[in-house]
Amino acid sequence: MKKLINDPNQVVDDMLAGMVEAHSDKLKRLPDTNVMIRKDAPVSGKVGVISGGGSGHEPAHAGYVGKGMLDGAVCGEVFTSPTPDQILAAIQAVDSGKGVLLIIKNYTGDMMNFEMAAEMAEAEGIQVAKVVVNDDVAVEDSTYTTGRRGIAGTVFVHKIAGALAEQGATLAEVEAVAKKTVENVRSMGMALTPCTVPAAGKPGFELGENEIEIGMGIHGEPGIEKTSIQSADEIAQILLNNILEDLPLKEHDKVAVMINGLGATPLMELYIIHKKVSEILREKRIHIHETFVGEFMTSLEMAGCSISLLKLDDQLSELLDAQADTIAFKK
Amino acid sequence: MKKLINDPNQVVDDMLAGMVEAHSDKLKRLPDTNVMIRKDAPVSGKVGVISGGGSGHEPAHAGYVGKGMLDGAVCGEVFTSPTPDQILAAIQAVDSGKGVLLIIKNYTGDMMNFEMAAEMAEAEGIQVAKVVVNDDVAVEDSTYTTGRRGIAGTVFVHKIAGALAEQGATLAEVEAVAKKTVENVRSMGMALTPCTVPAAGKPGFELGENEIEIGMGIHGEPGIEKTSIQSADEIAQILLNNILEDLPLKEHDKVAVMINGLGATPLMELYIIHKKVSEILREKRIHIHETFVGEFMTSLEMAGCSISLLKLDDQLSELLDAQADTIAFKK
Amino acid sequence: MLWDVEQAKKWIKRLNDKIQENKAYLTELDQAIGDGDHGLNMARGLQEAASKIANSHYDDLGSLFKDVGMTLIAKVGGASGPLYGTAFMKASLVLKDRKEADRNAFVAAFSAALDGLKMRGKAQVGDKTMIDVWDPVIAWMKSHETIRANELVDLSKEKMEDTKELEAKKGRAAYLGRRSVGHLDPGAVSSYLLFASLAESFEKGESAP
Amino acid sequence: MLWDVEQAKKWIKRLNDKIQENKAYLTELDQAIGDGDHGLNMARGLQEAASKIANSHYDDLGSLFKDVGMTLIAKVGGASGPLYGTAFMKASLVLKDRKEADRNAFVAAFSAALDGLKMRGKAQVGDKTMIDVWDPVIAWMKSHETIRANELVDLSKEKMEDTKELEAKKGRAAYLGRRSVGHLDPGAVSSYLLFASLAESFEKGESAP
Ligand SMILES: Nc1ncnc2c1ncn2[C@@H]1O[C@H](COP(=O)(O)OP(=O)(O)O)[C@@H](O)[C@H]1O
Ligand SMILES: Nc1ncnc2c1ncn2[C@@H]1O[C@H](COP(=O)(O)OP(=O)(O)O)[C@@H](O)[C@H]1O
Ligand SMILES: [Mg+2]
Ligand SMILES: [Mg+2]
Ligand SMILES: [Mg+2]
Ligand SMILES: [Mg+2]
Repeated sequence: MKKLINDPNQVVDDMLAGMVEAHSDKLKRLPDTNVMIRKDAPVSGKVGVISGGGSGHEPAHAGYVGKGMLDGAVCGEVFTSPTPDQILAAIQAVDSGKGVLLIIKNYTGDMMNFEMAAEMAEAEGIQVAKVVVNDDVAVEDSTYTTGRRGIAGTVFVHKIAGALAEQGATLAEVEAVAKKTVENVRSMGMALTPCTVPAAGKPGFELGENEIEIGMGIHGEPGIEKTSIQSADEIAQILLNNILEDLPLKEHDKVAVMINGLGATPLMELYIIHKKVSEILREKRIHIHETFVGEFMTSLEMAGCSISLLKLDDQLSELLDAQADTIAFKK
Repeated sequence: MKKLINDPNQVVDDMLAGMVEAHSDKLKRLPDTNVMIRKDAPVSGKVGVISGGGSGHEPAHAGYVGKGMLDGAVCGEVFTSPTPDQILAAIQAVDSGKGVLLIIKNYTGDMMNFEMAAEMAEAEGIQVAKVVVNDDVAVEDSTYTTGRRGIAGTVFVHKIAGALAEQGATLAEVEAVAKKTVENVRSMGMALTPCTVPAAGKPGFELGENEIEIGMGIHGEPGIEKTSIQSADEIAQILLNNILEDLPLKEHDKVAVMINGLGATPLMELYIIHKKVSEILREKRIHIHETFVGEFMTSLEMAGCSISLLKLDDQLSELLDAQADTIAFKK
Repeated sequence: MLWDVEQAKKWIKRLNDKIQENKAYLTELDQAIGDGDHGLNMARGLQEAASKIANSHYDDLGSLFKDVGMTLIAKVGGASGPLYGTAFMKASLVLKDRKEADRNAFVAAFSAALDGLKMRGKAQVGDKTMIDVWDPVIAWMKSHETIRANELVDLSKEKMEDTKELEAKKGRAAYLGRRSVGHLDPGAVSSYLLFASLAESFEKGESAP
Repeated sequence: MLWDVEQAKKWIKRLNDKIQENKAYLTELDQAIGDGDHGLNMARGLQEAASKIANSHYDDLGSLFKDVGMTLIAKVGGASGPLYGTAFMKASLVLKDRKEADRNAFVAAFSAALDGLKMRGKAQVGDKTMIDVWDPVIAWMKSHETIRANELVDLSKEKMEDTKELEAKKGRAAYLGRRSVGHLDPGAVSSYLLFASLAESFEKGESAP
């Protein structure tokens, strides 16, 4: 394992320290926690919006803290949900009295920790709402199991809920638009190489010289199947087919597209993927309102990508277009 | 070689096609070239600012085309300087009559191709000025040899020259501020892993399981020395020491810092590097005006980083802070 | 025989030792069908819990269990933190104000712990989680007047091993569907270590309740 | 003997074949002390140049050389594009309106090409560049009444091999300083291929001027 780190057990702390140094104009860190909040939190008259999860997905989630997006990000250990005490501290810090929305990715650990924190906050008289993101079509959607994972599409939920909150909407309104976003966003990823949790010291899985994993999760969880390497066009087609099967779109529908790198994928390759994605959507006469290409929800140094599609109506596209001023997302 | 590509010989063309699809609001591609220009080029009353070089450094250079930065980016083959005809086409396309500044990284190939293009443009009556960026302190500075390479510090030159051009300054003024930026910027990089030029099909160099290269260039050119892996703090110290030896700073001097990822380095690691960089600068009572952490000048899927320091005076910091609206750099 | 604060402390110390020993193993198991942090999570949390209680004085079992539960909730994270944390918290309610536990109180505490696990995780027996160890072990405790160390370790080991052939329905391994078959569930293994260290402490004459 | 358009065409075809054959080798050499694209650059450019002239009719050597030069400038890129491109352009001025070249015209053309290389790249003999092949080869041409194929190939090979022990002062390898010693200069090798294919075409009875 070759990484630019000091102590494998201190990576989150060191990262957050560096982040605060770099962006002290936008962010502050709650003392003795791994919680990053807006410099001006709590913003009075505004619903607080919080997200978080394991670290290793940077710029998610602290990169989205700022005007028009998140008020707080709770940063767990690498790939490990943060604990309820930390989430509670974040809720307390960003609540201005209008309540707080928790944007949770659908993983058992995140669900349980955020729920426990929500219960504690409610016991203190803070209004809390929760929205669960489960955009990953690589996983079967079933109420009998854990259900689908939340991956890169979560960033759209941050953006849209954050934009409405910034406008002074109520907690119920912000929750409703976040849920609408979740209902309209689908994603799927794939990996070329594995990644190594620093404290684990070795890769979470292995891929052969010519092997790729279709449907890869953002924690190195195995996907749908291992296949041999294919062309960018074929890969784009596979991912998009799976998405479109699940999110039926008709001619003249409007979408936002995210081509997300998992950490070690050159931008060049993401644009090559997008070439095919835009071709396919054009053929289907689906209108791309905006395209986001870059690293939004990574998986340490994994090579690979995910594609997300968000079906837009007027409200969603307006909120997507609204001003945002965060480290990793500016509009 | 596992990459998200179609044909190794078509990567630049495919990438630019995807880029235009994704950012047609900001960019257009000159027909039958690999030149990307501002949607609204030529901007009347404004000096044109052009940069470029080999591809594989994305978001450089097309990612910096837009309001407040570049008017055009000339994209060569991977790691190969673009040819004079392409550069000439870019010059012709962005010149509004006020002349064009070429921002060239100091590589023999770039120097010769841009010079030939400049001669051709001048022969057509277009005013052309050139500024050569050579910020890499890993290379000995000597007039008897090729001299220093241009690396990530180039992005500061784009930003500052672009900001002054946007204000309507003359070619001589834009050239002067670009030169001042070059004089005040220093960088140095290091690599953890090599990268593979798609058409070459195998890595440009090799690094052992525990080996790193200090002073690595952005084309996989070997650096100062191979050493065994060290802590992030030690690496930050080595790079910064080399920079500070060459760019003497005194107490209360003001700098901008760039912690640049080479393509496969997680943001987490870049922030860990910055933790130490900010510590060292604080000890020396050097004031950080702004910090940029991310991927600005990459080297395909190389893992590693570079540090750049730009010494600021009032003019430079004002221009650095000025508005910019490009794909990869927004202010 | 009665189970007191000293014995509970020794158990947690033993459990922590076992978890530290098996940190890499648990992580490897989680790499195969999860995200490769189970050993790291458990090791971090139990280290904290063990040093917390080593440095504290407790008048009753309830406050000791509460400290362990709170520490696990705050330090483990992931899925296992809320689960194990809740288990200890629920047990602490039963053990409140008790200087020592007899068999009935002991079984009631572990039974409350299992209820906590089920309430928190909503998993059923057969879903390939730690429940597949806890549920049969607690049932066996309830139906046996004497908790014999060797029987406890054998049963929990057997149930842990049985998770190998299950298809995961809950937790991160559920994303794998059929591909989860053939791998042990990491949480079942850490639960086995929990019961095995309990059995060991009984054997070492630290006495069973 | 006279060197005419047909012979020049055959030479360029031969040179292209050699470059395509050695594409991976030239790239490997450039990976060691440069950025690993020399083979790709030369192969791209010469392929274009070869097909350009194969499909065109030329009345004089000058226009053939000009087409080769322009194509190399527009298609090779990097350092080698402007260098080889300028060399052919400068030679084309000497060969303007000439249907064929006698020894003197031939040498004058190659001599102009060398001047072009020096003007463009500002490298000296000993800087570990293609100049280390071109300069001595042109000097030898100038001082020998007959250009013998075997001597041409031997000399250019020897000079190419001599670059191995040099420390680079120009081009990308210069960044390496002392570490560049022990590696052949890629551009010196492609220049050797240029002269070797010239020698071969003389041998094949395509005649030397
Ligand atoms: N719903 C659940 N109910 C009971 N146990 C569960 C549940 N979900 C997960 N687990 C247990 O948690 C273990 C994984 O813990 P850990 O790796 O620490 O958390 P995470 O999955 O968040 O990374 C699994 O092996 C399983 O035994
Ligand atoms: N200043 C120079 N003068 C003459 N030849 C040079 C000069 N700089 C570089 N070269 C030649 O160019 C070769 C490298 O070409 P190439 O790899 O295609 O370009 P780049 O270095 O831009 O990647 C070197 O091996 C050397 O022979
Ligand atoms: Mg986890
Ligand atoms: Mg090159
Ligand atoms: Mg896990
Ligand atoms: Mg080269």
